[in-house]
Amino acid sequence: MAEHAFGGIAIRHLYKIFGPDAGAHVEAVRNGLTKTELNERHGHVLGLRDINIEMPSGSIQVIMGLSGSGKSTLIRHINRLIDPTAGEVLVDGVDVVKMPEAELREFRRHQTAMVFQKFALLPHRSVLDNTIFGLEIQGVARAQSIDTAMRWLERVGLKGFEHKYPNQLSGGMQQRVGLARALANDAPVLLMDEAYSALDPLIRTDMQTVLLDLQKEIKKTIVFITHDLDEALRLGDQIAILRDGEVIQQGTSQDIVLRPADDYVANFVKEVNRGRVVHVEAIMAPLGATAADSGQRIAADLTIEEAVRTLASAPEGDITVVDPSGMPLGTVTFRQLAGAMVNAHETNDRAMAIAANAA
Amino acid sequence: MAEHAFGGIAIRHLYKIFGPDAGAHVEAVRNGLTKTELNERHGHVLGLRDINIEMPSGSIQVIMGLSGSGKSTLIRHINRLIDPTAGEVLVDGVDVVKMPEAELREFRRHQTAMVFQKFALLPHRSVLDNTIFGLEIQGVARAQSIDTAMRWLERVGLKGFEHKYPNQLSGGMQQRVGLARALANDAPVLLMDEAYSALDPLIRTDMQTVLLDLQKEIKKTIVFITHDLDEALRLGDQIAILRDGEVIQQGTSQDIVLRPADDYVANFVKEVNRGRVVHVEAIMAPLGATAADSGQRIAADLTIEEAVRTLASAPEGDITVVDPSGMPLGTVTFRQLAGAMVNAHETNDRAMAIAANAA
Amino acid sequence: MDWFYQFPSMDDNALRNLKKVIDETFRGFTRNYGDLIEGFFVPLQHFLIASERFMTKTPWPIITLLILAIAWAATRSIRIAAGCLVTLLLIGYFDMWDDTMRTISMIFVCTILSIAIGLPIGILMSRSDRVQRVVNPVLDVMQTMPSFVYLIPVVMLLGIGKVPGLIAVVIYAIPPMIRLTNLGIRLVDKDVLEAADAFGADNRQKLFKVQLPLALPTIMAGINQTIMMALAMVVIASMIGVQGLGQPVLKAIANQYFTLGIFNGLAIVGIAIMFDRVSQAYGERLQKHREVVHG
Amino acid sequence: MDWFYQFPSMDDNALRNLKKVIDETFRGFTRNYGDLIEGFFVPLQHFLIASERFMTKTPWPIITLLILAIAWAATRSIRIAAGCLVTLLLIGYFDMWDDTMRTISMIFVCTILSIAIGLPIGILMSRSDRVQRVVNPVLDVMQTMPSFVYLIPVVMLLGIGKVPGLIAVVIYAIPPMIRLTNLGIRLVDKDVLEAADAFGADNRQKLFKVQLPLALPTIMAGINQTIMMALAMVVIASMIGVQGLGQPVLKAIANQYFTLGIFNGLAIVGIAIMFDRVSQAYGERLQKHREVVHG
Amino acid sequence: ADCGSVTIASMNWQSAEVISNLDKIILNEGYGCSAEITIGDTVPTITSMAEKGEPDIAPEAWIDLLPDVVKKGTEEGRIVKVGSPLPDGGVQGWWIPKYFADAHPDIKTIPDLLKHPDLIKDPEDPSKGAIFNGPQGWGGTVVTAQLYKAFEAEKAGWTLVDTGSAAGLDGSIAKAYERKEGWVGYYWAPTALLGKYEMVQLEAGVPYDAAEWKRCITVAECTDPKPSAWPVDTIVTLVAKPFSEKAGPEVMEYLNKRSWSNETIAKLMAWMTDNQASGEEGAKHFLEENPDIWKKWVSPEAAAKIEAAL
Ligand SMILES: Nc1ncnc2c1ncn2[C@@H]1O[C@H](COP(=O)(O)OP(=O)(O)OP(=O)(O)O)[C@@H](O)[C@H]1O
Ligand SMILES: Nc1ncnc2c1ncn2[C@@H]1O[C@H](COP(=O)(O)OP(=O)(O)OP(=O)(O)O)[C@@H](O)[C@H]1O
Ligand SMILES: [Mg+2]
Ligand SMILES: [Mg+2]
Repeated sequence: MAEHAFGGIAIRHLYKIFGPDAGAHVEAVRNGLTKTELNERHGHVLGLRDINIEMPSGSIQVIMGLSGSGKSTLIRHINRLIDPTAGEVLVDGVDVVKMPEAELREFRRHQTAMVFQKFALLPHRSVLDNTIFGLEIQGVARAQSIDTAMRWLERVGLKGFEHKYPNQLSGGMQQRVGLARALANDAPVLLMDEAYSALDPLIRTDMQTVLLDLQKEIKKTIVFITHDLDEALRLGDQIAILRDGEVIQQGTSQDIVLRPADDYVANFVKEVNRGRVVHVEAIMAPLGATAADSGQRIAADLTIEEAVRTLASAPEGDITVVDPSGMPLGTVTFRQLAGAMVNAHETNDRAMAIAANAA
Repeated sequence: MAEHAFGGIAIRHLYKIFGPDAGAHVEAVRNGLTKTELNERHGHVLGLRDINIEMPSGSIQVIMGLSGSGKSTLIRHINRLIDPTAGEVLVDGVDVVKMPEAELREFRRHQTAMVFQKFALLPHRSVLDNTIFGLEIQGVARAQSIDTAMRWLERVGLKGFEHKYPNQLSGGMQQRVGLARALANDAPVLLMDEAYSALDPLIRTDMQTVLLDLQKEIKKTIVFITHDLDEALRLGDQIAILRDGEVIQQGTSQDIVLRPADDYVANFVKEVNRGRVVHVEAIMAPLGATAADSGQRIAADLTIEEAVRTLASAPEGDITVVDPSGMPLGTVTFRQLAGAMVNAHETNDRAMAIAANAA
Repeated sequence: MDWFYQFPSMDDNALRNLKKVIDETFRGFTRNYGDLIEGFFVPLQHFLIASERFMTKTPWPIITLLILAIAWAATRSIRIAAGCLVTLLLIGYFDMWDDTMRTISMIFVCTILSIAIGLPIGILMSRSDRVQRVVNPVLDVMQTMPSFVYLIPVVMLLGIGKVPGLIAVVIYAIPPMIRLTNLGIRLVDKDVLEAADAFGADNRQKLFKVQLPLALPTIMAGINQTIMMALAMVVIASMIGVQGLGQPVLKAIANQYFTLGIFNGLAIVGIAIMFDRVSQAYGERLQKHREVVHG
Repeated sequence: MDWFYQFPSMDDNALRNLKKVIDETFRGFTRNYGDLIEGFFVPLQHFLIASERFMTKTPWPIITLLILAIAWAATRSIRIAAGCLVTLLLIGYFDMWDDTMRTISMIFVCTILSIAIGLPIGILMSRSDRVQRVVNPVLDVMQTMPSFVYLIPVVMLLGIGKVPGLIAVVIYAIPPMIRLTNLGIRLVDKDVLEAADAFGADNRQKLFKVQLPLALPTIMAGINQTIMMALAMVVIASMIGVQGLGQPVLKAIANQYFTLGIFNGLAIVGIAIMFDRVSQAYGERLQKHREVVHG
Repeated sequence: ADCGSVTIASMNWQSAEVISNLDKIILNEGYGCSAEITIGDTVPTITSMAEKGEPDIAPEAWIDLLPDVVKKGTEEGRIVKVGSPLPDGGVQGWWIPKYFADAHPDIKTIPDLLKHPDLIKDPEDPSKGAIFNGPQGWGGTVVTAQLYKAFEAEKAGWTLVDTGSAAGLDGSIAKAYERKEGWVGYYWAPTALLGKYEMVQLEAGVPYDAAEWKRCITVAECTDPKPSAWPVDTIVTLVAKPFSEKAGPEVMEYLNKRSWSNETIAKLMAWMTDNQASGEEGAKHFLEENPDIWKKWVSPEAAAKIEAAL
């Protein structure tokens, strides 16, 4: 984490309890009181328990989890729309929790932008005026904000609708207005709470591309809540999975798919299109098991899907897996590759073996 | 279509134009005025144009399409929350458009139930009271409605939350309340507008199962709007794809994936996990091309994914595809199967050929 | 250029004659139909008298308990019940018990009547822009036509006493109830109404299960204003013979008994606060959902 | 058992003495501070006099044009401007021009003042439950303490004339403005406010860009009620020497000139409807978004 | 005696209030009536008497002061005058505070005062003097306006201030008195206010001219009034016609006879004001203190009953 540039987000020992007398129960929760117990005994709802996440600058952090597991609650802590019951939220090295009011306001104006699960558009403002809202709050001149806003509206496919009011738009269009509003803000931290849930696959892919481009070009730090595994895998440099307010597993998409921490996570990723996630590396047999270098070679970091596609018309036989420099790493057969696409357990077992080897 | 049982839904020549003087423009739209022209010349928005869909009783009709293409508008016509500008909506043989007020009310009470894209829960009622709302309107005794409601709340995973108010729930939980409210109504027609968009994959799959079970047991007719292709393919007996208020393509999931009507649809289904949709039949070489019956046999209606899974450890060579009675239909190789999973064009070309043969 | 500085108004004589004709017509009308109309209100009068008798003749501890019981039942708040008790005791201690009971009896009937009439009218108004366009100016007239102006005709028709007093109070106090009911219902979220429609709710069901509950905060503001305005009319009503706290106030003015006026005025305020707190707390009890907020 | 039927009230003598003491205290107060307080209001008095002079001395066609221009600028509605014109012509034709101008001048100042004071107080109240708890009973007192009670003290402090009249009117007319501003802001959707927070809006920005625009329908209802109540006070104000339409009404009552009362009452109503329609139409122009509804 | 139920109107000034309470006690105790007091403003009350025959008695009506209602009602025979509670009559006129008169011994008459407009400044236009008129609709207000013309006060630099109501008029006196400012305006006696704030009546400087009074001074539209002094007002008891027919001679006789002097009532009102007493207390006080006066009004047996009840 470079200290000179934007410093990323770090959440440390974050607790949130909903209820009138939340502070009194933190200690008990720390000592292991469960969500159900807390609710039954004290009538308080446990929102988050001991969350620790590091989000390096310039990465996309995806958060997933069951409905009601605390994702929205967590993301709201990053710009302190919710005050935590205990813990720290460091953004660029500063603890948001301790910010005085004026500083918090500046922080929200310039450091963060948010897309809301339920859109939260301003019903009395036209699409365009909704989009410039953040800039207006920052005090940017109107002509300039309109330029920016129009650019983003066009990018999200709402050109021609700028003078309509939100209640004249479809759900997905409203969601895109929320998106344009956040993007127009050009903040280093983007908080996106199920920002694409109402979009059709085409526009959704397009919006994912927007995000990836943005992130490549200007290194935004993005926190992205989604229920779509493929989306998570496509976007997420890191994925965190929540259950009942706790983080169950954190890691890269490969980690999550290949090494689910428990049955819950395994179940969660069961339906994923593995061919797109798992790399050849993960299922090859390490060198030495079979004889040397045969004819066909493929790169280790290809996804299985890509590998199958390139090999579909190649001759039978073992294929050598090589690293970027051309060094052979292992072998794999077409049949293994195809099998890995459809069979969770097999790949997992192997992946475990690899992981064990690597360690 | 059995006339004695529930007669399904038929939409015929349905037009919807938004604006103060809609009726005046139907003729022009019928004669080919486009959405953009209508908006620019007359300031009216074309919502739907000449929609014709037959939804047989007991089937699940999925509707997909770009954001803003008119899906919500269409589904609202089925229980006449929106009055069409022209056209017929026959539910069980009766034209909903012509129903007098009282009859329409009875129809809505007993024949339809709806899940809304934006939930539309009653904020002043607890979760339980929201769930019994439909039954209360029907005049069902409270004790009995509570029984039903509690059953459904449990089924959607909200047991223990029945006395909370909607604003105490997460987005996905609210959506499930909306779902329970509709299901508790036990109506033969279920209208679901992006009913699962806020759900995580686990609960979502579970809810899909609920729907499939329901439909198997009591033959409901379900209209389901979704943006999730996998969901569409899993649920949909029929899929209709909309663009700019027009139906671009209608058909089974196989039709849509294998024979997209145009580039728009093709693009739409590009990202789908083909292994789960395409059947072996679609990619086999018809009998006669190769020699007779070799060793391995698989059923023609298996999906490719299933086929690959079963064949992963089988010996090399041609595999015979057989129909349910065991009659050989064609042959296929493992390599072909694997290739079909990843390669759109190839399978499509073959599918076309098969379709041509079949015709 | 005279017309430029001086509005060219109707000829004085013609105006005077016009006024006379109208005056005479009305006088004739009251002489012919006064009794008929008065007869029509006799049941109301009996009710008002009975209610007042009940309030003044029942021993004060019983009345106090009764009021406290109502306050408690409606609000479940010890604070409010205690507030009522203190108010009543102070009123009694400063020797305004009887007048206060008379005023409470009158205002209670007026408020109930205003709500009972105003709510349905407000509902009708919210359902149709046409009705709204017609009713609005009528409400303007009711609120701004000085009560002094119609006191005399009302007295000519009905004599002085409780019934004309009640009519004057209700005319003045009912408009905010109607207006805010209308506004509240019109502001109800369209999405929620659509859901009710989708489940086949008829107008009644929509009204009672969706519109009224959601319009409640605004309707309660209407009730608050109605109570306030009814009590603001207490003194005017006493000008046409309604007994109660208004009369000492009038007397205080006439005799320059400054403190007497203040005391009786404060008793009126005390009643206002009691009525208002109890009704508002009851309204809040009906909308528990607004207490809990996400986040 | 006497105490049971008769409230054991304060000893008559003690009560009498208490009253006397309060009376004397107040009298002493006016003696000592009356001039000071009166001096404080002198600028306001000058303004009121100038405004009235302007309205009565300017030739009527100019005033009429001015009023029409304001109505048109605010509403852009020919219907409303025409309505104003007809009202003004009728008023002039029935020879009530001067009194009407006086009343318009007075009410205009009162309404503007009530809005200007009431809006900020309503906003403060909506921000804090504590402030709400304190302000609410004060508003109750302002609305229900009979104006008759404070007329004499006010006159003793400030003499008769426009300033005390204005104070009496504003005291009575301001509560609905405050109450409905408070209510409107409190009813604003929490989700939208959260979005404003998330973008770093400060209190001012939230207020002007989110809360006030969304509370507008309710605030406009408050303005409507404030106008209505200010006009309802015209007659009371004329009891302490404010000139205008109230005085002919008082005369009509005293003399039983039924028609005179009705005419002047109708002129008051006419002003009410003009003020109300113009302000409400202006409010509607500010909330175009409510015209379009999905579906 | 069988008198039945009677309603007595109590107006909201002190003398009327005390006399209506007095009537109530005497009728109830002495004549077996069940009398009730209804309080109401003068005009609505008398209107109601004329149109509806209810309430039955208005004990103290200033008929010269009161406008057309009474005149019309009596002319049409709907209300009947019976006797006068205050035979001395009411005294109306222009008054100045005592301290003001003492400070300016040269001011005795209206013309005297009119020479010094600077002594009593109009708050809204300090270049002028202010004469405080009564509220619109009172007879005295019209007379004051006409006398203002007759004495050419406008030319002398005075304006006529409309006080709007009794409260406004009283308040302006109280204000002036508490701050020892100058004040001149219309008022009348006997009243509580004059008991509380000592005032001096300005003389007109000319005698009462009955013809002129009738021709012009009481007619608002008349443009050329001549100065005249004020006459003394008649104050009567009004009874609704139906009641006068059913009440019976004894009651009517009492109503006819019952009267007190201005001095008596002034003393009583001073006592009431001192003690902030209600009308009922005032009436009782009177009955206790002045048996010699009231026993002359009633039959001996009634007197005995009343005495017993005290
Ligand atoms: N009241 C209205 N006035 C004007 N246009 C409207 C109105 N209601 C809907 N529309 C337009 O109709 C079109 C279809 O809207 P609809 O809500 O049916 O889309 P949708 O297919 O459900 O989209 P999404 O997937 O985003 O929910 C949109 O272009 C929308 O702007
Ligand atoms: N104000 C509140 N009072 C009580 N409980 C609350 C409150 N706000 C949130 N909760 C609870 O906190 C938990 C987490 O809610 P949150 O909105 O963070 O879920 P989520 O992970 O975003 O779910 P979804 O995917 O459905 O949006 C839920 O159990 C919810 O009931
Ligand atoms: Mg959420
Ligand atoms: Mg939609």
